[in-house]
Amino acid sequence: MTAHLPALQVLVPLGCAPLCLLLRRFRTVTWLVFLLAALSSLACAVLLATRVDDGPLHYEMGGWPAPYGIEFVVAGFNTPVLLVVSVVAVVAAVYARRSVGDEVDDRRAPLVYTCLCLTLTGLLGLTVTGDVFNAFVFLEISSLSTYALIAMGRRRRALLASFRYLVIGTVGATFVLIGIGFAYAVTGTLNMADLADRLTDLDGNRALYAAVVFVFVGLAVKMAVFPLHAWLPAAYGEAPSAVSTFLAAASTKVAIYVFCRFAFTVFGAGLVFTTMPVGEVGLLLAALAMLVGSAAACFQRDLKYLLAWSSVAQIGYIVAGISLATAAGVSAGYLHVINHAVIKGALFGAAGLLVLRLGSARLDDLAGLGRRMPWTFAAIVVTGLGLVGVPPTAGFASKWALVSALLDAGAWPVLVAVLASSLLALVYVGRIVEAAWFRDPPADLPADQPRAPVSMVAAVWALVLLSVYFGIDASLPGGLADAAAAALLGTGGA
Amino acid sequence: MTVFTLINISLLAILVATALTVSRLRALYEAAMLSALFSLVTACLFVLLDAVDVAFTEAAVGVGISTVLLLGGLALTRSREAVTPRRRRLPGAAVAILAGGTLVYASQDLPAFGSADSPVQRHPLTDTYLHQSQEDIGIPNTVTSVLASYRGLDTLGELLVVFTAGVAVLALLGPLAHPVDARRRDDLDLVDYRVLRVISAMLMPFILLFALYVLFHGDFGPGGGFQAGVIFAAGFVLYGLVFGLDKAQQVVPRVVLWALIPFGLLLYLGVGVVNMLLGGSFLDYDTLSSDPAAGQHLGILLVESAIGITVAAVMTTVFFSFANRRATR
Amino acid sequence: MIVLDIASVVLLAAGALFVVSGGVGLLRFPDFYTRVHAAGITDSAGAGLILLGLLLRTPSWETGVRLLVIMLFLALTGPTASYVLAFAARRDGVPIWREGDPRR
Amino acid sequence: MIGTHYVYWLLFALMMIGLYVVISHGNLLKKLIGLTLFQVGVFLFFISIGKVDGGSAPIVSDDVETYSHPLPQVLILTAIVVGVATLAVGLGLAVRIFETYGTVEEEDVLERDTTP
Repeated sequence: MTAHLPALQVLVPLGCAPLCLLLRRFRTVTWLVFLLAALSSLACAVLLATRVDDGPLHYEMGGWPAPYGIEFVVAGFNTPVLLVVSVVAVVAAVYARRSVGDEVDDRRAPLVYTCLCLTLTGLLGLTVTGDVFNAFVFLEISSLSTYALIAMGRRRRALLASFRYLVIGTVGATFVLIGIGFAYAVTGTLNMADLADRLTDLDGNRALYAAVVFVFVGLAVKMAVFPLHAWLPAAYGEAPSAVSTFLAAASTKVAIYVFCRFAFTVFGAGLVFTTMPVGEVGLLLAALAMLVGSAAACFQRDLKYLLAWSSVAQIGYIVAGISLATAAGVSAGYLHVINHAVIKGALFGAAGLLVLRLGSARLDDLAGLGRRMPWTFAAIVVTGLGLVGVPPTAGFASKWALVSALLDAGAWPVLVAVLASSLLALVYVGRIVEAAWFRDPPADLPADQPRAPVSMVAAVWALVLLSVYFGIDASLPGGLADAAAAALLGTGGA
Repeated sequence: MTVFTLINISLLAILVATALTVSRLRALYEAAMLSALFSLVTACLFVLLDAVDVAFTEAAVGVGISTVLLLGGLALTRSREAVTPRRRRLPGAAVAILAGGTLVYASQDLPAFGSADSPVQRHPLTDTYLHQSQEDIGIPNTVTSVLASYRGLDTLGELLVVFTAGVAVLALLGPLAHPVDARRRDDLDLVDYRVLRVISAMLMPFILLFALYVLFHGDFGPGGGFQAGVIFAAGFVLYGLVFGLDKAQQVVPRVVLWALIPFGLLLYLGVGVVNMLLGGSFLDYDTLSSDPAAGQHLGILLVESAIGITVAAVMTTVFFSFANRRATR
Repeated sequence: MIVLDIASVVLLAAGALFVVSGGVGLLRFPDFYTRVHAAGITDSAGAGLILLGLLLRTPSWETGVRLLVIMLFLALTGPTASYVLAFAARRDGVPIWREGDPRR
Repeated sequence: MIGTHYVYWLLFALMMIGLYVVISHGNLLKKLIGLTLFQVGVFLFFISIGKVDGGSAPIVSDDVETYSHPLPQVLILTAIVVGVATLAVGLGLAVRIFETYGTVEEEDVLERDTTP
C-alpha cells in the first residue's frame, strides 16, 4: 500500500467530497468526513516526508509511463507544502465544527464541508502533480470550490468578493492555460520533467518567453502578488472564519509552490532568472507589496481585513526570497511559507473567535475586551509579534533568514522595504493591542456572553504553540526549507 | 489559397465580428443569443480543425447548456447593461493591447499552422496515442483512449470540477437556501403551447436514445460520457420547460438527482480503487481483465458512464436551481 | 451517375439560394413575423434541399440513413420553432406590419 | 509569416476582445459573457496547435494516412467543461447579488455597500 501513498494523498480527500454530499442529512457526520480527509492527508504527508530522503517518488497514474500518462511526483520541494496544507487542514477541521455551525445555516453546513474537501483535494493535487495541464485542472478545482466557500460568508459583501475573485481568478487560470499552450506548442509535451528536458534546446525562442510570462502572470493572481492582490482582502475578510483560516494559511502558499516548481524545475532558473528578468521584477513587486500591504493594513477597521492586507505584505517577503534564486533566498522563502501559514492560520482563527463572540471583528468593537477574552488576545499578541518579526518568534526566524539572504545578494532597496514593512507591522499589531487593552469597554456590553468553544480555542492555540516552537527551535522547518531549496536548485530536481 | 484556408478565414472573421458585436451590445438577451451563435460557429471551426469531439462538446455546452443558463440568469436579473463609462475603457484596452502584443510577438516562434513537422507532431506522444494505442487499448477514437485512459486523472479532475460547480450552485441557489417551496405557475413552463408539447413528447425518447448512443459509441466515433450527459440534461431541461418544472421533478425526483451527482464520481473513483486493489496503479484498467485490452475497454466504458451520470445530474440540478429560483421569487 | 451528380448540384444550388434568401429576408423584412418566416425558410427549404443534394452523393448507406434522420429531425423541429416564436410574439402583443407602416 | 500564422493572430484578437469585455465592462453578466469569449479563443488556439494540413479527425481507420493530434483535443474537452462550470457558478453568484443588492452593475453594488 505504501507504493500508493502519493495517490492516496489526493484520492482520500477526493473521495470524501462526494461522501459529504451523500451524507448531507447528518451534519456532524459530514464534519467527521472532512476531519477524516484532513487526518488521512496529514498521515500521508508525514509518511511521504520520511520517504523522500532517498530521492523523489514517482507515481504513474493508470500505469502509463511518464510523458504518456500523468505522474505524481513527491520530492523534497513539495513535502513541506504537503505538510503545511495537511496540518492547517486538520486544525481548520477541528476549528470548523463550532465555527461553521455558528456562521453558516444548518442546511448549508454540509456543503461547506464538501467544498472544504474539494479545496483540500485541489491544493494537494496541485502540489503533487508532475504534469502541467493536470496542474491547471487541480488549480480550477481548488479555485471553484474556494469561490463557493467565500460566497457563504455571513455578510452580503461576501457575494461580490466571491464574484470578483471568480472573474480575476478565471482570467488568471486562463493565462496559465495560454502559457501551457505556448510551452506545449514548442515542446509537444505536458510532463514537467519532459518539458524541462526539451526546453534546453530552445534558446531564444520567443514563444517560450511568452509561456513563462503568461504562466507567471496567471499564477501571480493566485499568489496575490502586488498588483494582482486586489481580490484577496475582501475574499479573506468576508469568508466564513474557518474558511479564512484554511485559505489564508494554505491557498496562496500552494500557488507560491507552483511558481517555484515552474520556475526552477520546468522552465529552469537559467531561463527564468538569467535570460529573463523575472527575479528583478519579482523583487520590485515584492518590495511594493510589503509597503502597500502593511500600509493598507494600518488603515483597516476590520480585523479580518487587516490580517488579509498583512498577508499581501507577507507574501511579498516570500516572493522576495524566491526571486533571489539563491539557495539561501529560496530556503528563506520556504521557511516563511511554513511560518506564515502557521501564524496567519492562528490569527484568522482568533479573529473567528471574536466573530463568534461579538458578531463581527471590527476593531472598534474590540474595545476593552483584552481582559474578557484573555486566551484569544494572548494568541493574537503572540502571533502578532511573529508578524512583526520580534525574536524569538517564528516570524523572526524566517525574517532573519530572508534578511541575510538579501544581504548576501546585495539587494539593499528590498532590505529597506522589509524593515519599513516590519515597522508598519508593529503599527497595525499595536492598533489591535491598543483597542483590546487600552480602550474602555462600551458600557452596554452584556455581562454574560457565551464562552468561546474549547475546540476552537484549542485549534488556535495549537497553531500558536507551533509558531512559538518554530521560533525557539527552527530545525524542523529550517531543515525542510533547506531540503526544498536543495531539491529545487540542485540537479536532483524532478 | 485553398478551400480550407478560405473557409477557415471566413469562419474566423465571423467569430471576430460576432465577438465585437457582443462586446458592444447593451441588450443582454441579444448578447446571449449572439454568444450562442458564436459557440455554434466555433463548433464549425472545431470540425474544420479535425476536432470533432470538441466540436460536439462545444455545440452541446456552448450552444445548449451555457445559453440556457445565461438566459436563466438573465431572467432572474436585469437584461440591460449600463453604459460603460469612458474611464473604465482605458484599463481594459491597455491590458488587452499589452497581452495581445505579447502574444503576437511570441507567435513569431510558433511552428507554422498545420505543419506536420512541429514539435507537437514529432514528439513520441503522437505515435503512442495514434498507433501504439491501437494495440494497448484497441479503440479507434484516440481522443477517447487518451481522455479516459492515458489522461484518466485529468478527466477525473474534470468531473470533480463539474461536481464542484453543482455543489456551488446548490449552495448559492439550491432549495437549501429556501426550504419552503411556495411556487406559482408561470409562463416558464409554456403549458399553452400545444404543438410544442406534442413535438417534444415525440422527440423525447429519441433524445434520450441519442444520448445513450453517444455514450456507447464514443469508442468508435465522436462522443463520450460528457457529451452524453449534456444531451441527457438537455432532454430533461426541454421536458421541464415544456411540461412544467413540477412534472419534470416528478419524473426525476430531486432525491434521485442528488444521489446521482456523488454516485457518478464515486463510480469513477471506485474503478480506480479496484485497479489499486487488483495490484495495478490508480486507473490502470489493464487489471480489470486477464486480457489488458479487454480490461481497458471495460474500464473506459465504466468511466464514461460515470461521467455521463454525474454530468447529466449536475447540469439538470443546476438548471432546476435557476428555474426554481424564479418561481420562488 | 452523371445524372445523379447534376441533380445533386441543382439541389445544392437551390438549397444555397434558399439559405441566402432567408438571410436577406431576415435583414430586409419589415416586422417580426415576416422575419420568422424568412428564418424558417433557411431551416426547412434551405437545409432540406441541401440535405437532399448530399443524399444523392452519399458513398455508403449508413451515411444516407443518418442524413435522412437529420432531415426528419429538421422537418419536425424547424417549423415547431418558427411556430413557437410567432405564437409567443403574438401572445406578447408584437404588432403585425401592414402595408405603409414603417419598418420595425 | 502571414500565410502560416494568420490563424493565431485572429484567435489572439478574439481572446483580447473577450479580455477587454471582462475588465472594462461593469455588468456582471457581461463580464461572464466576455470570459466565455476569452476562453473560447484559448480553446481554438490549442486546437489549432494540433492541426495538421490535410489531416483528419484522430479516429483511426484504414483509409486515412494523416491525423491531427488528439492530445490538444482532449485538453480542450476538459477545459470546455471547466469553462461551463465556472459560468454556472458565476451566474449563481450574479443572481444572488441581484437579489441582495437589486443591481448587477459592479459600480452600483460598490456604491450600495458604502452607503448602507
